[in-house]
Amino acid sequence: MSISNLLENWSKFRHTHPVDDKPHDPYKWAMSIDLDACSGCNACSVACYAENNLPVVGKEKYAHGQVMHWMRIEHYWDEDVGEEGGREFPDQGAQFLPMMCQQCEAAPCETVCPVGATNHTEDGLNSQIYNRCIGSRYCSANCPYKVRYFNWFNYPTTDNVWPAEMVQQLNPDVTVRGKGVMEKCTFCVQRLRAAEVTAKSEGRLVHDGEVQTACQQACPTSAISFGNLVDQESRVHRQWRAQQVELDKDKQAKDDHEEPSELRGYRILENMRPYPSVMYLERVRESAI
Amino acid sequence: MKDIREDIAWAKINQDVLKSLENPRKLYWVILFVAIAMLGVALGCEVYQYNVGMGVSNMDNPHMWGLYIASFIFWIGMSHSGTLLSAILHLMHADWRKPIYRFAEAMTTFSLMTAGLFVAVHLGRVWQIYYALPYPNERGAWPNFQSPLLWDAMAIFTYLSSSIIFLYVGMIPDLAICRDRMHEGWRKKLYTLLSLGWEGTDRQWRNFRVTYLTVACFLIPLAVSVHSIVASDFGMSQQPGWHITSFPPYFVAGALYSGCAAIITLFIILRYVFRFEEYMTLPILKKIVRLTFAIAMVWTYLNAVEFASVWYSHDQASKDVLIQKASGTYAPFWWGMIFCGSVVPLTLAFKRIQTNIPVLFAVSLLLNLGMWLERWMIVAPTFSHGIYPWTWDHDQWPSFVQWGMVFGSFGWFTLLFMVFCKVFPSVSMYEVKEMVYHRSQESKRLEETGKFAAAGKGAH
Amino acid sequence: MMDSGFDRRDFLKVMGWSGAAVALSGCGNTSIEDGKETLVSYVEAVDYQIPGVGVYYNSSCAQCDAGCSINGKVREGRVLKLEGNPASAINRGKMCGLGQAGVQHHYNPDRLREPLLRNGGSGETITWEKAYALISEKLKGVSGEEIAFLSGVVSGHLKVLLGNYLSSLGSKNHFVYEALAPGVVRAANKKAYGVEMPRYNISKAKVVLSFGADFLGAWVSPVHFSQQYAQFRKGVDGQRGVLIQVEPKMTLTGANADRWVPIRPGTEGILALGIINALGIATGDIAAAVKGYDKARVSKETGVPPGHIDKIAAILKLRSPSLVLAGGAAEGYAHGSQNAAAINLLNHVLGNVGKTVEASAAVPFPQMAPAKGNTAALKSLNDGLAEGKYKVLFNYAANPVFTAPGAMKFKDNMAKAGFKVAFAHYMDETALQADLVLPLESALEDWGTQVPEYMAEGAQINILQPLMENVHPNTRSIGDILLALLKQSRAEEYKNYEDFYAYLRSALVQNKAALGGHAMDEDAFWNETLTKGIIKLVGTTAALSGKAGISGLKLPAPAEIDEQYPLQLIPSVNISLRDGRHTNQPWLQESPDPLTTIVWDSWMEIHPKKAAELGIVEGDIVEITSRIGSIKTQAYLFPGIHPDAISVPIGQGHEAMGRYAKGYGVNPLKIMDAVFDRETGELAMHETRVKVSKTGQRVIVVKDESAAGAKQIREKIAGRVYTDNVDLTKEV
Amino acid sequence: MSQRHLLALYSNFNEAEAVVEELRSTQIKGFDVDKDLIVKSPIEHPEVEEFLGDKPVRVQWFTLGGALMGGLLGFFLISAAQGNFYAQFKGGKPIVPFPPNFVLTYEMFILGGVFITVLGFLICAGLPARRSPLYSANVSEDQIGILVKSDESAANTLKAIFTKHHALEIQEEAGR
Repeated sequence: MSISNLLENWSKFRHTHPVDDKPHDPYKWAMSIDLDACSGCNACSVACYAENNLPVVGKEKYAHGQVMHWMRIEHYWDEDVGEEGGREFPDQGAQFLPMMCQQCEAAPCETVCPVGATNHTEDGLNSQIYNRCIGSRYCSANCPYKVRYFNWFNYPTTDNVWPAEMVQQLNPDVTVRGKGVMEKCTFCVQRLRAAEVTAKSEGRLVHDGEVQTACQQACPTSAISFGNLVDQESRVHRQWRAQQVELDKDKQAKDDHEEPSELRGYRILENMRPYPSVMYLERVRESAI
Repeated sequence: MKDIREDIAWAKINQDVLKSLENPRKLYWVILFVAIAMLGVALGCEVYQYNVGMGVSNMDNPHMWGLYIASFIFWIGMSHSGTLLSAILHLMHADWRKPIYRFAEAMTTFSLMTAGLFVAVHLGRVWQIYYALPYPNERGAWPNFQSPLLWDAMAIFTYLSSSIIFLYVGMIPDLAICRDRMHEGWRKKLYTLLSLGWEGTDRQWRNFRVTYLTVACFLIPLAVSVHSIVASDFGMSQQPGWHITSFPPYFVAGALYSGCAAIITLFIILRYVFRFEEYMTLPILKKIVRLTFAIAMVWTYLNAVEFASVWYSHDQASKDVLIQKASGTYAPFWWGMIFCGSVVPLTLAFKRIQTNIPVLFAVSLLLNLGMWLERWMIVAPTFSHGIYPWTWDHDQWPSFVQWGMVFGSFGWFTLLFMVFCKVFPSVSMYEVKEMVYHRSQESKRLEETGKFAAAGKGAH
Repeated sequence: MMDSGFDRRDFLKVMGWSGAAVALSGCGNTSIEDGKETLVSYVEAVDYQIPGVGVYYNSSCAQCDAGCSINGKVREGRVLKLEGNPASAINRGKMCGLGQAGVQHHYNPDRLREPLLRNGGSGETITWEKAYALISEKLKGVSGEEIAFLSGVVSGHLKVLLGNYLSSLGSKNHFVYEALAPGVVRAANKKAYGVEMPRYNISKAKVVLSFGADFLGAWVSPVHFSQQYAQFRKGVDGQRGVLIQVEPKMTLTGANADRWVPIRPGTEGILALGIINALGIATGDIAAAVKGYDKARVSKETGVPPGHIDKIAAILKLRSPSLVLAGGAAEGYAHGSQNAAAINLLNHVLGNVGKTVEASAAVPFPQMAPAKGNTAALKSLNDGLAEGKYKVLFNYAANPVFTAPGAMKFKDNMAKAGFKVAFAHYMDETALQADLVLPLESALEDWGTQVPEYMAEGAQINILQPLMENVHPNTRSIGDILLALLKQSRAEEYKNYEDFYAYLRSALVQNKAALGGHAMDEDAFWNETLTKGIIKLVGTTAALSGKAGISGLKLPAPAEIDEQYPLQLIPSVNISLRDGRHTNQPWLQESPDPLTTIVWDSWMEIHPKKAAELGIVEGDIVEITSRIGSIKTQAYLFPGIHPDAISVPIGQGHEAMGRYAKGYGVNPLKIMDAVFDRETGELAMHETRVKVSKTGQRVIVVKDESAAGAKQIREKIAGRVYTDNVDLTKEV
Repeated sequence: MSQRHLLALYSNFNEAEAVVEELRSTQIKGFDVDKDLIVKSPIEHPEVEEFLGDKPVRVQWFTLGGALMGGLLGFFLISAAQGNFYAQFKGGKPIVPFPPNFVLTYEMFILGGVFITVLGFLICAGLPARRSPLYSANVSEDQIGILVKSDESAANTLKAIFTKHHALEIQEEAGR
């Protein structure tokens, strides 16, 4: 049975999923983040803590780099600020960057997991199966963005992480992870699944705006948009198209043009070919001032 | 500087080696006790880490891997020289390997077993380690065959089982000697069982010879593949400092290097503890030392090639990692590695040092230290200076748990090794006999043809 | 949403009860006390509850005073997560991190659970009846003059009830204290525009010039301003909005500016006048008055390069309308009012008044309008306490022992009051000094109405309703408490109101015609109100009446460098910790400060140049000494601060309050001088001068950014384009 | 007819060789030199094989079979495991990817080769073996033993030949 199945479905098993010959259908969840709008206020990060049962690790573990923020706000200063011979002040501000799992289409983390605990889903997510994970941490070692977080301790039983009262706040739709497993941003998969199931039971597809990620929902400047990249009408699809960013390219056609353009869309570390599902829009700074 | 006497009585060979199974020097017991104590430290650390979580090792994001993986590579690497001595030199008919290959082969086996433990120690959920084993299971989920870690597991399993088989098969004639010579008791029963009724008949010897040669032929590519696969754990990733073309040969050279250094250390210890002065002779030591020197230079070259190719490439990320290795937090260790791995072996070029046991002992320990540092310097700096700048230069220092585990692994290895040497003949008796027989035949032949005076004498 | 006549309290009780039971099965992380809880099968489901399906209730956020409306997700009787209510004009479905953490206030393990009476050094648990009786007893024979009620911002029906209670006691001593209130700006606005808080229409402006107003971070109504900011960046007429921020210490808004202009602390007004001069469009006495503020002088006094002044003037002239804001960094001086007046004058000169500075709507019930807090109130209370004027002191929603400047010695003065009652959520520093501490319900358990000070569009009354049953059964609503106390003297008047809920309902229902429900019957109106969580009103709009006057505007020359205390201390406002009342919410403690990414601690920001001068490196523990005292904290080298200033965030350094707050960091207010604005009497937050010395200790700063200092060196991580011509309105 | 075992011990290979030569050249009834002669030695000695004549070794065939089987099984079992159970979608990679499977096939090739070679060795060498009727512990030390099996009648002839070549010791035992 097994060999015959193998031979009969050989071509199916030899598909390179999914970047070239097998496009996603009917869903491909993707995001775009407008860095010009992002003010770096951290609301998304806190919303993520609330939605996804992230433990607060405390000062000591934070100092050890064991923090669990799936969504972190990074800021970058201009290189010459504060350097010798450089500018004295960062007088063009900081550059904030919300960074979470980029849900790569060809994720470097997926192939290296020895037990297959992280896989690609049909709707284009990079999934993490907590109870399959044995904690080899190879995925994180191989993640170019370093957005995977490991449960170094058993947070549910750690003092002051979730005291008895705070347990009641935990989202029952999301697992509370025990020690020794890897975790990361899921694009709020619990919300996606609920929306997909509802849509399916009503015999339709999820329409744009029906489902929001927690970070998107909270973002005070609406810098984050999220949706189905397959859906031609979705805001995300229109944004990607308008910015001429294509999912399965490691270099966008527009990047070859020399002349300055108004297109701001780019993906981080695109040249390493992870084909991330998050497009960022460059921050704009006025040159007249 | 005397080599093994060609006219040594074969009965004396048996007698001397079998004596090692019964009354070693007192130092043996001291070593055994220390090894057990060291192992106890590691056990304590593991119990603590198992109960509290991996966090007690001070690993963090992004430092996902630490000393465990470094030591894992170290121990895997150490195993390679056993194969070098038993298989490669066997194919080349280098007869001087014969008195020492047995313990080298045992070293292979036990260092692989030590390396395997580090895999378990490293896992966040070691109690689920069976998820990584490829066996038909009710979960319907197989491990991910695409993961270099699984290749690792497979390669190590193949290597370990083949090494054990090779060690055992090669030991059967000696086990028969033990069976014949040992007084009654559990040992006799053990040897009787293990020697499989070996009587040295012509049919047995004939098949034995072919089998030994065939397995040796398999072991050589296997050994190379094992460390290449360990190299691919790193080479297959996209991380700067790991994604380097020369990694597989570099790893293999490093493996042989650290193995040879370990052989020198163990040679000196065994020679003293089991009174093997007559078999583990200085000319043999000298040959190993020269071999080590040669491999050290190969390793140095490959190291230089790695630096050069990184330097010459346009891969700025890899370049940064290299610069950071030489000037960042890890600089003392990185330079320590260069010193121990490339400068210290230069002393081995001096004839007087090649047979100076105390100096060699110290040098071999330094080489081993250098090679351990090398593994650490492969693993750690990439984590603190990867592609993504947000996580750069975040300080991380392994906790006592990690150090304790590394410390204890030496105890575990020593314990296994020392027990082995006490239970099984660590010098191959039948092969030493073969060696002296062939040598005496050769000198006889030379004498007969009158060339003895011209060529033979100088050899010893 | 609900059948009419259904009693919501009962409904919630049912939900709450089942919530406690079902919570057991909800997550894998529940502790079960043997024999105390019952395993309830989902087969016996409770009415109005579908296991696994969340219900949503609208309410209002009480984490700060901006008045955002929230939408709480409730599952199995437990509130899980707060989202913004999209119907609110203020936050339009959005939430800040501080608001999200409201659930952590609600479920906080350190909340007070029982009324406590001081018994020597410790608290003794008493019953509510005893507590009320005690208050009644202590008030006996005390004249209204001798009673003081200190509170934070109160509005809506609670404010009405509180007013009634005070009048029943014959007291007029209601002190509304808000540690971080824009008190000076309100006064200056009143003068310049005729209203204390006009509506700043950021989205309409093409240029925003902000003098230290951290409107994206912690100023007035940050979530609302953030949305406006996003629109402003998209631009009007194809012209992307340009933000210029002038302040000595970079705030979150400063970090988002196109040009951040570091200025010598206290000279903001001089720069404003300098810009007016550079604009050259002012006429009459204004032109005459600013004549002296030529570029060379302004540049010398403010430290802003002349080129910048030109550029700012040019862009303001070119792109209209613009908006000029005066914020915390400009007002925190003895001459703060002058600074704010000069800055507001700029709006007049640029013709922004009426365009981007608009009249704001107000709720047509003045008695419900918020009692605005300020720091002048604290001063007069403190003076009164020092004189021993007050025999009974009530405290609600303020923590002056923590937030009052050290120079005021508030704690010592408070001890002089005879009997101190604190209505509190936590055993915070002030509650710790009280004689009687009464535990309050959280905002997610309480009923109430809220009138935001800053109205976005039209006027609105926010409804506060319980999202779940009390986590701690013996906590009470502040409304219920005030009603109970009120009944002590005016039982007859209030006998119809069983509790605050009844009072609130009848008050709103009686006015339903004025509240847009004239066509509905009472229950329908009430249900509609609760469903929406907001009552939107047309509101009254007070026309802007102020005029551009320069009379009385006198800016002092920049202060001389004090040899002994050469640095200016800027107690900065952290966007999530604010005045420190939320420090015990662990999400906020672990939410990195956006600019330094430091968590769980205080730090001193110092410019690298100054630090090099003093030999300070990152992580050095430094001692910051003012005339009042000294604090020790870690140094963080931060290029976004003027070299003459150092900055320590407010909010840390709690000595009480709870496990997540106590013992972390230091409180810079402890070493603050009591200097006041000359006109308004508001506390001048930035007038403390300090010296900094190393202690020799060094720590590793606990922060999220890399030690390399968060610079992208190789790859394009956070992209940025420079352009003066981009049309973002065309984008999707 | 009853059979008898004889074991003669010699101190060096030359003597043993001479004995075998003589046995081969002498026609003894009831004794077949190719079938009934076993030489036992303490070391592996190529000359013994030479003077005993060409005897085939078949271990290599096991090796070939084992290695091929290991490799094929490796590839197909792994591919089948990937295809037949929960599919593990990896972004950018097929479900049955060749490069990793080849690595594992290579390892399985060696594993099969080694295991089956050793199995072949045990089969070809007849191990584990019951102890032969006559054995001297000296064989495992330094003496060469020649074990013969013959008819009762030939025993004396054989003994004579053994003695002639300076046998150190001759053991005999009545056969079954």
